[in-house]
Amino acid sequence: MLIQYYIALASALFCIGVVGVLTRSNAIIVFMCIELMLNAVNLLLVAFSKMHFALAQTANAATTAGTDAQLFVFFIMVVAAAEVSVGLAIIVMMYRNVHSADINFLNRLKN
Amino acid sequence: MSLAYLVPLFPLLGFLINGLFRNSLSKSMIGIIGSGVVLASFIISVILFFDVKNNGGAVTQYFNFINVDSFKIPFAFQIDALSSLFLLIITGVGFLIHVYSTSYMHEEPAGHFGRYFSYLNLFVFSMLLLVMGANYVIMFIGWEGVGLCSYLLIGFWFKNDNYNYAAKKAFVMNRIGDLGFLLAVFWILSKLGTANYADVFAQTAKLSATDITGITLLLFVGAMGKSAQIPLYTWLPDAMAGPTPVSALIHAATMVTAGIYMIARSHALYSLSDISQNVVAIVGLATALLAASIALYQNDIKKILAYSTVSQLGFMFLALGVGAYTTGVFHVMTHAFFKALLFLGAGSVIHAMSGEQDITKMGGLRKKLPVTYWTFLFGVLAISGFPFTSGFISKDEILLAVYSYNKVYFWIAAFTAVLTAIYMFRLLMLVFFGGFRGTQEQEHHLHESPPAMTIPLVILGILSLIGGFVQLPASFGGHDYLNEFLGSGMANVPAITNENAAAAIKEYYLLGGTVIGLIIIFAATKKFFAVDKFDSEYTGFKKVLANKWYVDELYDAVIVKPLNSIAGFLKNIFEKSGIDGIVNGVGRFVQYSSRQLRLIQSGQVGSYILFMVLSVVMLFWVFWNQEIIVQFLQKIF
Amino acid sequence: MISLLLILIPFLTGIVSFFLQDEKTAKSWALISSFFTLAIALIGVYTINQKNLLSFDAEWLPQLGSRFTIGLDGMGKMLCLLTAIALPVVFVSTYKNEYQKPGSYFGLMLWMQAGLMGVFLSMDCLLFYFFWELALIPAYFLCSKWGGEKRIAVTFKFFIYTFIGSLLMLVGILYVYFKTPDHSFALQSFYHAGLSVNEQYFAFWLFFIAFAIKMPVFPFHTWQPDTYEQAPTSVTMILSGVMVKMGIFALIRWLLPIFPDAVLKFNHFIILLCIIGILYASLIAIKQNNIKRLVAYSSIAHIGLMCAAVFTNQQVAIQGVMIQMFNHGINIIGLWIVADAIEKQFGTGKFSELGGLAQKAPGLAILLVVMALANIALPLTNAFPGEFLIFNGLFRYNVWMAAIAGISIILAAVYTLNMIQKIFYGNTVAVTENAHDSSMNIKLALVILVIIVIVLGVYPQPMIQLTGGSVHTVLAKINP
Amino acid sequence: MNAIILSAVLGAVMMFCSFLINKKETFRHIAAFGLLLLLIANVMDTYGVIFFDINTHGMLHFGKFGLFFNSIAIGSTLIYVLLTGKEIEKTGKYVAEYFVLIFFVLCGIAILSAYGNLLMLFLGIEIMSIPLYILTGSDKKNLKGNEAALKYFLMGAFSTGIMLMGIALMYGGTGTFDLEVYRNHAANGTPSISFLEVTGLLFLMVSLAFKVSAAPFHFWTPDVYDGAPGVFTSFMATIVKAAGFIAFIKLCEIRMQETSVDIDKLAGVDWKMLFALMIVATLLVGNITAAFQQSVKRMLAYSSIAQAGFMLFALFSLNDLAKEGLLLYSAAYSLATIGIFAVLVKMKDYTFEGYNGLAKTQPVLAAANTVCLLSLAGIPLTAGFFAKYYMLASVIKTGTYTWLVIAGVLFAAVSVYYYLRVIQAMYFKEGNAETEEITRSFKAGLIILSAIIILIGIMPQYLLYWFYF
Amino acid sequence: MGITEILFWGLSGLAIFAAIMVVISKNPVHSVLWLIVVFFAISGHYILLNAQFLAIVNLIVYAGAIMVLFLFVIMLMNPNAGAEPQKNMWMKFAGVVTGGLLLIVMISTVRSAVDLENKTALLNTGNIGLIQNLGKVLFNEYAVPFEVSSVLFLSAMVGAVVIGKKE
Repeated sequence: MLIQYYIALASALFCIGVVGVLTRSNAIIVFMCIELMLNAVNLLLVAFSKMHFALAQTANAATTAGTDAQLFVFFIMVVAAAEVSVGLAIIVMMYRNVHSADINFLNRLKN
Repeated sequence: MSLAYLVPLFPLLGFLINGLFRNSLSKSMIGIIGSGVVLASFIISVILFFDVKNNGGAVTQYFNFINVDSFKIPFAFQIDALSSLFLLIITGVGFLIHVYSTSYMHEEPAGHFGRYFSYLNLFVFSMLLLVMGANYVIMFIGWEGVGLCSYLLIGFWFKNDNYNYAAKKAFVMNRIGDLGFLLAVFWILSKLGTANYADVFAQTAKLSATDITGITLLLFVGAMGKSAQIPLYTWLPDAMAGPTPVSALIHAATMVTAGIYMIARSHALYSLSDISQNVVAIVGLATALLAASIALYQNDIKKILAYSTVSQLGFMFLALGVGAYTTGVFHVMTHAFFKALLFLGAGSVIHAMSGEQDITKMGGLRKKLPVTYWTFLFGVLAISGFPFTSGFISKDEILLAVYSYNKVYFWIAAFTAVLTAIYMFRLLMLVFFGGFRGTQEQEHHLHESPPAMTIPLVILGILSLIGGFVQLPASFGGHDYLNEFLGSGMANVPAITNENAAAAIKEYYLLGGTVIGLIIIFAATKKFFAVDKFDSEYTGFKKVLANKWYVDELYDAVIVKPLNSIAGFLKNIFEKSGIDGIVNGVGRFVQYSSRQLRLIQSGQVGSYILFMVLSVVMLFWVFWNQEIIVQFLQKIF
Repeated sequence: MISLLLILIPFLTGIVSFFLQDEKTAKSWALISSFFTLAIALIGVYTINQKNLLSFDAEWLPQLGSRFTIGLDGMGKMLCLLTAIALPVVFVSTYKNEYQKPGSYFGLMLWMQAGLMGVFLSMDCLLFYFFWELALIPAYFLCSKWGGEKRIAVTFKFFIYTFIGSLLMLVGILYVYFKTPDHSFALQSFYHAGLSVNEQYFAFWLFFIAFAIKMPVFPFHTWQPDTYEQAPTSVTMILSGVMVKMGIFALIRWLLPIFPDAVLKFNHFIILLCIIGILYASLIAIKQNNIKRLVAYSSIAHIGLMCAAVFTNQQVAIQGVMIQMFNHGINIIGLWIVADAIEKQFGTGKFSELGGLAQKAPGLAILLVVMALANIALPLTNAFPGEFLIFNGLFRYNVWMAAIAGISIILAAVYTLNMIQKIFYGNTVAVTENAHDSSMNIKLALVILVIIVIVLGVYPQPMIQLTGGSVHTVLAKINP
Repeated sequence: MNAIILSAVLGAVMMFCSFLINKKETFRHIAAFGLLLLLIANVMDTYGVIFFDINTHGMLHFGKFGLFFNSIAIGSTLIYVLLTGKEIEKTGKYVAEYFVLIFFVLCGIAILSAYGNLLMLFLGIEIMSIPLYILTGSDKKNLKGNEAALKYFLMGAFSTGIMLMGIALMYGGTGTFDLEVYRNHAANGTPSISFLEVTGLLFLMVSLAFKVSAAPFHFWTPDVYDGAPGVFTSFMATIVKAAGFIAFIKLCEIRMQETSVDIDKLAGVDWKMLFALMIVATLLVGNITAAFQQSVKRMLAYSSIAQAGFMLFALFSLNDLAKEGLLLYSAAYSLATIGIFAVLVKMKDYTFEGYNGLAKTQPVLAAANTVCLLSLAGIPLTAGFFAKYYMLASVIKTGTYTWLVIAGVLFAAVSVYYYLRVIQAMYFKEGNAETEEITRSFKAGLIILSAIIILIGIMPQYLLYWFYF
Repeated sequence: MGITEILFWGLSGLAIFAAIMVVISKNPVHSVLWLIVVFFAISGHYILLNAQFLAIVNLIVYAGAIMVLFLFVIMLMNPNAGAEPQKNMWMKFAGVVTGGLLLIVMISTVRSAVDLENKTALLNTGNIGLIQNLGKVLFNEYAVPFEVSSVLFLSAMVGAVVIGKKE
């Protein structure tokens, strides 16, 4: 499958995530959209890994090119999980204080 | 010659002593010191004079004043015929006036008395520097020095603001002249690399015609300022604010003749430029005429004398302009005698009238003040050129010179001479003849002045009668000693000599003319002005003359007022709103943009991220089209 | 060695002074220190330069190619002498003034002196920049702590203005630095930096603007009158008497030799600017109603004249500037002393509220008159030889410019005499009704200055000889 | 390596302390001691004494540059803890945990200063950021704190997304995450520049620009610095930001020095111009906006953006001067800012009015604060001057974009404007500023701090001496 | 058009559709569910790309753990609170436009990328995505990051405690 398709797909997902971040104001959903972006990246990485694998394979059959990308994806997931725990904790903390998960609800810091 | 430095030194000492200890010394002491130092330098001047007469002039150098690569300016004195003559005039007349002052200024409290004499001594010092200096720079030092002293002395009674204005006016107008002088000096220095008279005149060949004309004209500008010629003459009449002896010394006898001295000194340059000579002549003539015309309808005794001074100075410049340098100098001398005399006489009158200066309020003083009257009469005769008085001899020598130079000039000059006689006799009549027009108590203590004042009068009177004989034309069996004496000092100038027959005939015409003219004038003025009542309501042209042709008003409107308004504009609008406005504007702009810029920080995560993404997009765009931007930037920077 | 002392003495005594609480002690301490410095400076002026004696050189920033190199040449000697004279005179004349926190006040004053000395001494460009700032910062604190009521804003403007200038200069310095063959800040390597003509044209302005703001020349002058008016007078004296000379000094020491081509290209424009400034300032001075502002503007005019002369590229003119720097410093300090005395006594410097002082304070009057006459460069006062030479050079450069600039001589007479008349002549008014002559210390200070004025006016030759050498070195750079 | 492992271990140790010990002060002392150990360990590392010799397979490269920076970061952290440790205790009840997080941040910094692989860059950034999210929100009842934490977290996560996209694209272009390969690739294979790689670099640049708060990705900075507890703001604004720059410059080195604009041959692109624009924007936003702030804390937040603008000069001109300068700058800037914040957190009122007349009530604080402010303003005789000096010099050395330098100095002049406002308030305005009680040791600390700043300012050669590698 | 192509297009379509739903659905719970759908689709892609390990991990970690965590939190703050106050229209519009612009930019960049000419991602075959390979590499070259990530977890843990724990 041509790599451009994957890139296009990933970019699409990525941008949808961006749009979500920009349009929604519920902290959780915004955060979810960010996760979406990360997943788009993951997909792209895997696609690339296979692309490079394909390229390298023509040179020597026993190549393991592209492994690192998949491992990178793995690490992204790891980090994402950690981030989620912290992020949700922060959101919950705010919710406790103001009983809202709206990112624009608190607006003391400006100018 | 070795004594030369003493001449200015004495007055300097006098200045220092009187200046520093003016409060501790007694008046008499101050007077003695003040006059003594001048007497001392007079004596030395006499010695120097005869020294020069016997074995020529010389230059003595003392130290390097300014000494840079491109030129050297020594502090040196030059004693030759010209300067030694001026030394005599300055110190001699100066001494008499000092003596006169001791009693004239006697009412002043000790402190001011001392101040007065210290100024006077300082003046003599600077004047001596002026004439003794061996180069233009030293002359300039004296030149500005005398200006300063005249400023100080005009504003001597500094409580009166008008006097201060007069003083300031005098100084500023002099400064205008000084600028010209200074530029001339720079010109000389930049061309010749020296300002010493000897070297400059020796190298005139190096100077192009334009150089010479430019230099001489600029020098003449300086002379205009100092010697009160058109257009810079208006300060001199106002300068009468000063004490009368000051007017006699500075504004009649010595300082105002500095211009003549300077041109006579640099005759070597002037005689090389017809243009400037002509200019000098015309300006002198015009000034003489203008001043004389104004003097006709003045009522302030000192003002009249002031204008007559201006007019006489005009005569001198005329003489210089037509190339009769020695004659000019000769007239300086005679003028010093009779004008000083007249001023001192006027002073004596004012003294007697307890401060009154308006001649319409005087009259019939000849009985009350005999000495003053007689001496004053001598003065009047001299200035109006009564035969064989000093004035007659010098003036008709001028007229002769002018006649041989340009007929038109001659007739105008002659007419001016007549005017001179008229206003002088008018003055004489109004003051000493007719009935007294002043108040009772003025009349009550009218009295002859003390000897300290009368003796100088007498001396000067005699001088102004016989002082001219040093130059008595051969036609009257005399011989022009002075011309010879000066001529020896003045290289390459043909001394105007009256030894030929043609000149002799003219002499007789003039003699006749003058005698007749004077008699008519005497009669006329006696008829009109020797009266008991005199109303000074002038109308029509007389009014114009009485108001001095409105020259002061003209200057005020053309120069002073515009300058003031420009300065005001610059100060209040251009500086404040213009330049400073821009500077502060930058600061204000920063504040304003800060206030606007911080609104972008809306505090909403959404908008922040929006901006971020937008700028990412922008970044990509810039990135892929950056050759455009690079070119753009290169265009700017 | 001597040069090092000139910097160290004020600096160290300054540090000590910060810990002095008592007014008297602080004053006398500062006075002693300044007199000591003066003594050293005099020794410095009269010692023939053996390397080890006058100059000092030490490792400083080897990585940046900058050494702690200071030395006294003719020009440096003269200006250090000026600085050394200025401080004691100022201290004496303001001896009776009260200050809160006197310790810090005098400490900062001494630091300022150290900075000034450093500027005049440093033979290394980075060092020069350091001292340039070191002189500025104490001035900032002095003005905004001890100044008049509008002090903070005014001083702020002053600081920012000059700081922009010096930052631009820093850029210029670095720019030249990277062009020097041996990547060093030393004076000599800067002189031999192989700058192409275009590079010169560019870097020239970076330097010139800094100096122009410092001097200041029109149109960068607007900070000056306000600052002079608001700053405590003793600081104003230093600012106008010495600090503005930093600008001119820097022109001669750094700008001319480093950018000869640029100088030859731009000098016409700059001289024109200066002459406009001269007339402009003189005209404004005529309209001033406040002695301090008047002196400030007259100073602008004089500085403009000097700046113009520097760019005439005439030996005479630069020689004139050299001695004029010193003399102008002396004169203007004298004028400030009088201004201060008047303000202290009557609480106002407005002419309209003063008058007739000559009757009440003859001593002060005479001293002021002498100072004023020196300010208008009357012959036999110290300013005459300087201005004579300056105008002479200007005349050689261009007749008309000289003539136009010469008008300032007349205008100077006008405003100076105005001041004398309005303050000292005429009849006394309410304020001056029961005025008394100024106190001994002020008179003393003024007398000292007057003596300098007269002596240098009658016999300026030694000064000329002192600085002659520097002029030659500079001009040798411009037109080899 | 020492630094990374030791800091992680120390973090763990602090964790255990948190429930073994219950005297707050001891945490501070342990932390200080730990930092000292860390510093020593790192210095030893610099001179070749490596405790743990691990084959990192090119994941980490320990160069002198990074290690020097570690020393600076750890050292400043030490000073920071010594000066403001007390305040940390006042923030909340999890004192030990705060120190734990600080140690973890240091660990992340150590990774960033040595990463040789984009994966490590990613991990380092995350390890550095996540604790900061928490520290920002550590004052839980404070709504400003909450808001700041939320904003910081969301935007941080977003930038992580961008960064990952960048990394992915770079991988797509090159097939590797290894910086070495990139560098060689840049060295020998310039013509074969890959669109994906460049695009990825752009994304990476954006995300790192976000971390160092360079305009137009600075928006989080003022709010977060303002909302976070003062102590932690000081930590974030100094050490962390500097670390961001170190990571950035290491990245820039791989191929961003290319300046040939030749699109059709795809042979390189003018990164310098991008940086130039970014620098101007950053200086503009930072300085201009700071000029009108009312709260000193917020002003400092903006000024930190402005300072970032100056540090960006180093990324613009990637030469030796730039790297040395960056070290010097981060040292000078960290010291000064820590000092200012140390004073700030003692103030009762964070507005400019709050500082009025501080010179009378607390002369020592005022003096130290003045020195720090002057240093930030880059006045000679303070460390800040040489920092700025290096930045300007590095750009001028490149010989291009001199207008950028001029713009820089003009903005520096603007910065003087708002720094002097504080000095004016302290010295020239009337009023009596209220502070919490000031201990002797605190004053002593401040004095030492300002002494160091001035010492570096007068004779930096002793510091510079180490930087020449 | 083989089975893989069909699967590819199907999954892609599903992913995009679900992603859009995530963004536009009002109720947070729904968007969570839609997000899970996206993850499944992406896992499908992984399987297509023969990266089984990641496919599984993706399901377990994301769809399993993380999403559940999200759900918990949403439940914890009662769902109808999710009915968020409408952001102003302008903001929404701007957001969409900007996102679109970003997409255009990225796509155009990729399209103009000559060096991607006919490069393909290998489907179905290629065993680098298998655990034994990944594991080998992970515990050799990637040991250091693996260890380092523990620090990340520690800090996350501490953070969660510090922030989350009730006083």
